[in-house]
Amino acid sequence: MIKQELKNIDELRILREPVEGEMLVNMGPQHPSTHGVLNFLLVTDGEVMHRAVPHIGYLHRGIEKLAEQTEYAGFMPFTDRIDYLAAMAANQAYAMAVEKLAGYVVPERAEFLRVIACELNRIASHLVATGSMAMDIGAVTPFIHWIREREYINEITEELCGSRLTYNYCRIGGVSHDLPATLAGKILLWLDHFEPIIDEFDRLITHNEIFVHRLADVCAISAQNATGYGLVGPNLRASGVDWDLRRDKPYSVYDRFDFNIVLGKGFRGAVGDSYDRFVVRVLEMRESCKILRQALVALPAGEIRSKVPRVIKPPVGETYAAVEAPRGELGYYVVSDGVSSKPYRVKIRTGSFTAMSIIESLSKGVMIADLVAIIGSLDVVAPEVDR
Amino acid sequence: MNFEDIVKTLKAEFGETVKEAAPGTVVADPGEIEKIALFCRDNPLLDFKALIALSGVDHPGRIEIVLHLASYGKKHFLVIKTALDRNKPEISTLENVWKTANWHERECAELLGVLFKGHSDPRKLLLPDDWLGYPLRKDYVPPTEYHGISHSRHNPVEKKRGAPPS
Amino acid sequence: MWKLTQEFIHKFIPAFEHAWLAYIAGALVAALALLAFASLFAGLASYVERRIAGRIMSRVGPNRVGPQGLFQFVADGLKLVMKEDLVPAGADPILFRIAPYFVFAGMFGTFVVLPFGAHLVAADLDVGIFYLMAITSFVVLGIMLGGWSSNSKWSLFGGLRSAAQIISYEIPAGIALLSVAIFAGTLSTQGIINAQGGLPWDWFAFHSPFSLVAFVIYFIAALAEGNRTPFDLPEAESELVAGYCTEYSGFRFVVFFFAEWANLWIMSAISVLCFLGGWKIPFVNAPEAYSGWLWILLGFVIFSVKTLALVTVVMQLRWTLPRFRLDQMMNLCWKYLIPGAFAALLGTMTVMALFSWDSPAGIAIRFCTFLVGALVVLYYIWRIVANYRADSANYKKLTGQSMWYPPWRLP
Amino acid sequence: MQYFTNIKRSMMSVLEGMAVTFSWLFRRPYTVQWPDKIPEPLEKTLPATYRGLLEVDTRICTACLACEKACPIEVIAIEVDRNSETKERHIVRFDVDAAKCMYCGLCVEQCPTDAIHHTTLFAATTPDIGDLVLTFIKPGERALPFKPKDAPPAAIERGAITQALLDSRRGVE
Repeated sequence: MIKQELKNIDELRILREPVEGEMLVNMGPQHPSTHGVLNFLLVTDGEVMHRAVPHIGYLHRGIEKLAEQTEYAGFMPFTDRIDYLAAMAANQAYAMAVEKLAGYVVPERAEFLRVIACELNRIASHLVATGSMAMDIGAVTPFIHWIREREYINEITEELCGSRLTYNYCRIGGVSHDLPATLAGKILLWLDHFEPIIDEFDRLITHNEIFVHRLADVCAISAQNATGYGLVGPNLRASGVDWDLRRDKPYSVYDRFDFNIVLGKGFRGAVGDSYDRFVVRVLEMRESCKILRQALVALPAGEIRSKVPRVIKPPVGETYAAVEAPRGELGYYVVSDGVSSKPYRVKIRTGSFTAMSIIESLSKGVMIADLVAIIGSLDVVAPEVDR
Repeated sequence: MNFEDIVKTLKAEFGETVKEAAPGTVVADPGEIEKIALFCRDNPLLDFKALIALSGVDHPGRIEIVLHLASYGKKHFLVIKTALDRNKPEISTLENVWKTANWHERECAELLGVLFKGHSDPRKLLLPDDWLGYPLRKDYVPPTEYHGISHSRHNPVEKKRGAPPS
Repeated sequence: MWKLTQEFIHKFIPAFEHAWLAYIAGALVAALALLAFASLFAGLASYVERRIAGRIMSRVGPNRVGPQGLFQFVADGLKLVMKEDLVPAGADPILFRIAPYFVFAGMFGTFVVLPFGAHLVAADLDVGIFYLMAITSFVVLGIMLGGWSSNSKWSLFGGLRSAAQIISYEIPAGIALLSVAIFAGTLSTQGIINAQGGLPWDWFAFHSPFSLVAFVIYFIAALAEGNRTPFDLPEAESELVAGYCTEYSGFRFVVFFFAEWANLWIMSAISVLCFLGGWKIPFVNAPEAYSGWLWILLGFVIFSVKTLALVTVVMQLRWTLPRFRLDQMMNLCWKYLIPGAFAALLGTMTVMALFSWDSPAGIAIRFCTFLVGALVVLYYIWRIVANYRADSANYKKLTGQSMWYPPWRLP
Repeated sequence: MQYFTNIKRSMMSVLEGMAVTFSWLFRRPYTVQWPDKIPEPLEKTLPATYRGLLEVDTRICTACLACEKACPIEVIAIEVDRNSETKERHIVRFDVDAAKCMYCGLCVEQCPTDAIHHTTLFAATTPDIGDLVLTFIKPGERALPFKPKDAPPAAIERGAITQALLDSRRGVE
């Protein structure tokens, strides 16, 4: 019966013949806890899994092929769709790549506006990440509170750049809208409201004993293993590797702010376990609040876009520009042939792609409830994996 | 450790097979790639423990495999490029050097048709298993339908001079 | 109700000599009354829980069907009854259809013994609590059947998980009730209540610190038996979609749904009757006082107030705590609850042996355990006020409105 | 000893969590009960920069086709025919496919006279997806391209044109 189920895909050559007593369960594309459309073929023996074979590609839209058919400026709205939870980071990275390629200078105020929008976007993305992880473990209330806090951020970005989710706020050489006068005050007001709410969230979930036992020592990833599998962002820092693009490869105006990089210190168990990844994201939200306050104070006057021709034709060459997105390093490798106004090749490197690749090696002898916890803690977003 | 020292150590080890191209980029020939990769990762001076991205670019005469390496300890970066013949692109896999190369190579194989010799799991990653052709190649003609499901939708805002397939 | 109806019939129709007919009529009346009460409570409980859940999550909850959404449960019931209850392909037809009724029988059977007032009990069996423990095992049977027969791997997981959970949690529940039975000297529910006094420190829960531990352990075990939140592994939304009742739709799902909500009342009713002094009115201890209609009614009101308080605690738990993992749940039961329950049993027995009920030492122990309990509740209230105050100033600055919005003020 | 600290810690954290959720019971719910239980229609409360449905004021459109070139997915279709003898250009067709548009705002930036702009409308439900193609020039009509030196016509309230178009599609008079 099992072989008949997988007849056309040569799965069985990869999986060894399932031993008697093992069960092939499809944690299928429509499963409530896979963030987006992912499919795990679980080889389980009752609750304990022997192997979780991931199947991705359900959301593959071929954005890299699309990039080769749209102009440089026209491709900007597509970058929002790569990771709709961190649209701003994708915008900024693409804009930086093309600016470096074509040699445009971004005015000071535009850089600050990009940092402000990026940090707001990081808080919003971490809110969804930690909230949905708590929901996967079973606590429903924090998720709804976090979505309410995210509503405030959506309203702020609605006023800043016109859209709640797919900002399309960057332009090659600057930013599309200027910061309205009243908005700076509104952001500061929201920050004062938001910080005590994080403490309340900590009291409700982070220090909750059942939550801790569900996550501590679950799939601890060692630093060497994390670097080997190419983990980036909060997942990497939770394993103790001190690497953050905003400080180690300073881009934009991040070198003017002082914020510390949160590392996983094995808060309630091994270093790099799911609980560390969760706490690193919560602490990173506090850091982003600090950056936001400094950026709003130090916002210089000036114009927000430099003179850029309507149709951009950069010279021959290639660049790689990367940004510290909420899910880790989001990089664009743009190759131009100098002749056409469309990029010759755009390769997009995302954080969730490598985070997804580590799940298979972690899934030996893990329970199904823990697999749900790992997917939540690695904060994998399906469109970013498949592009 | 800036780019010149990296190139010097590489040249000391591999001689002329490693040539310096653009600033920050090194060109190596495909045969040596695995040894160079192992050397970059294990040499304490270079310490490139992380492969950031492995991308394939389809140029007219050749397919270029571009490796972006980063060292978290020493905080420096390197780009290694190798050119493969376009009709029979073959290169040895880097899976046992960096585990992340496994998925990057599977994606590059199915989108550009590069054969990674010795890869442990050469199934298709993103595309359906019975997809024909390599989509990212320049001469790729997208099929109009897949298993009876058509790809193109009638563009209601058609222009008189022939509506481009949306 | 049963005896009452029998006396009623004999009084009005004295010539009626078929005693067994009166017996059946009494049983029917009692059953229908209990069914009406249970279904009404199940519906209203589901509505109130969704309102409380809404307000806890700073949203509104159902308020469109009927005045303030009161008829939401009628709408849900009608929707489910009208839906086609399909049997999945490959499912075991007979077992699939029977399973919900097993669960319903197991759940509704316990209502026979539950008291509602001084004489308001369907049948005051003298094996009361023992009967309760026996009937709840029907529920396990129903859930496992449901899980196995719906021919889907996920439901199978759900069914097996709940079997493991309910069976293993019956042991601590049983031992905790054992200490109650020893204290009251009888197994019958009315007897247990009569053994406790009206004032809070006369309740069994505060009889001694050990009985307080027994109360907490029983409450946790009851949560597990009802598949309520920290233990809702069988229908864990995020893992098993809906566990054993994934494949059920239409009327069969109503039966599962009914069983889950009715269980809320049963769980807290048993806790109140065993530990919190049932329908005893605080300053009225003489047994003959409980004959007048007014006193029985007052007893019923006090009993339901205590039960509803516990029901709200259970509801609130659902929206606060995350879920256990399977092995953690078993670990909690076998390593923490069962030894705790045995210790509480030994403790209550020693306290009962050393200090009799009315001796000053006995009263003193009772009073200080009551103080401990009161302290915990006061700390809880103080924390609530602190949490509220921490955010209200900011909220006013941000939205200009005061944050105070009492739950009973429905939008 | 670890045994008892576990119990104490879990008791305290459960109590703490319960206190937080209970305190939420007394706080104001956040839901905006659109569309009926809100003081004023939502379109009014959205900020001016909101990128909602597109709207074209054909009176001030100079037919420069900048927006059509700027759009990455060809959502805008403009046809201008030149009258042979009077050398006059008329806009014969100006269609925006609101179903395919991704509201990115690239076209609005390129328009010199702000003829095409975003409104704060978002509720664009129509019986058939074909109705979402907003035809800003009635078939058979012709519009004269606007010359910058002409006097700008009276400004209309934003969103009026598109709302009228959508209402006509939905049979609302």
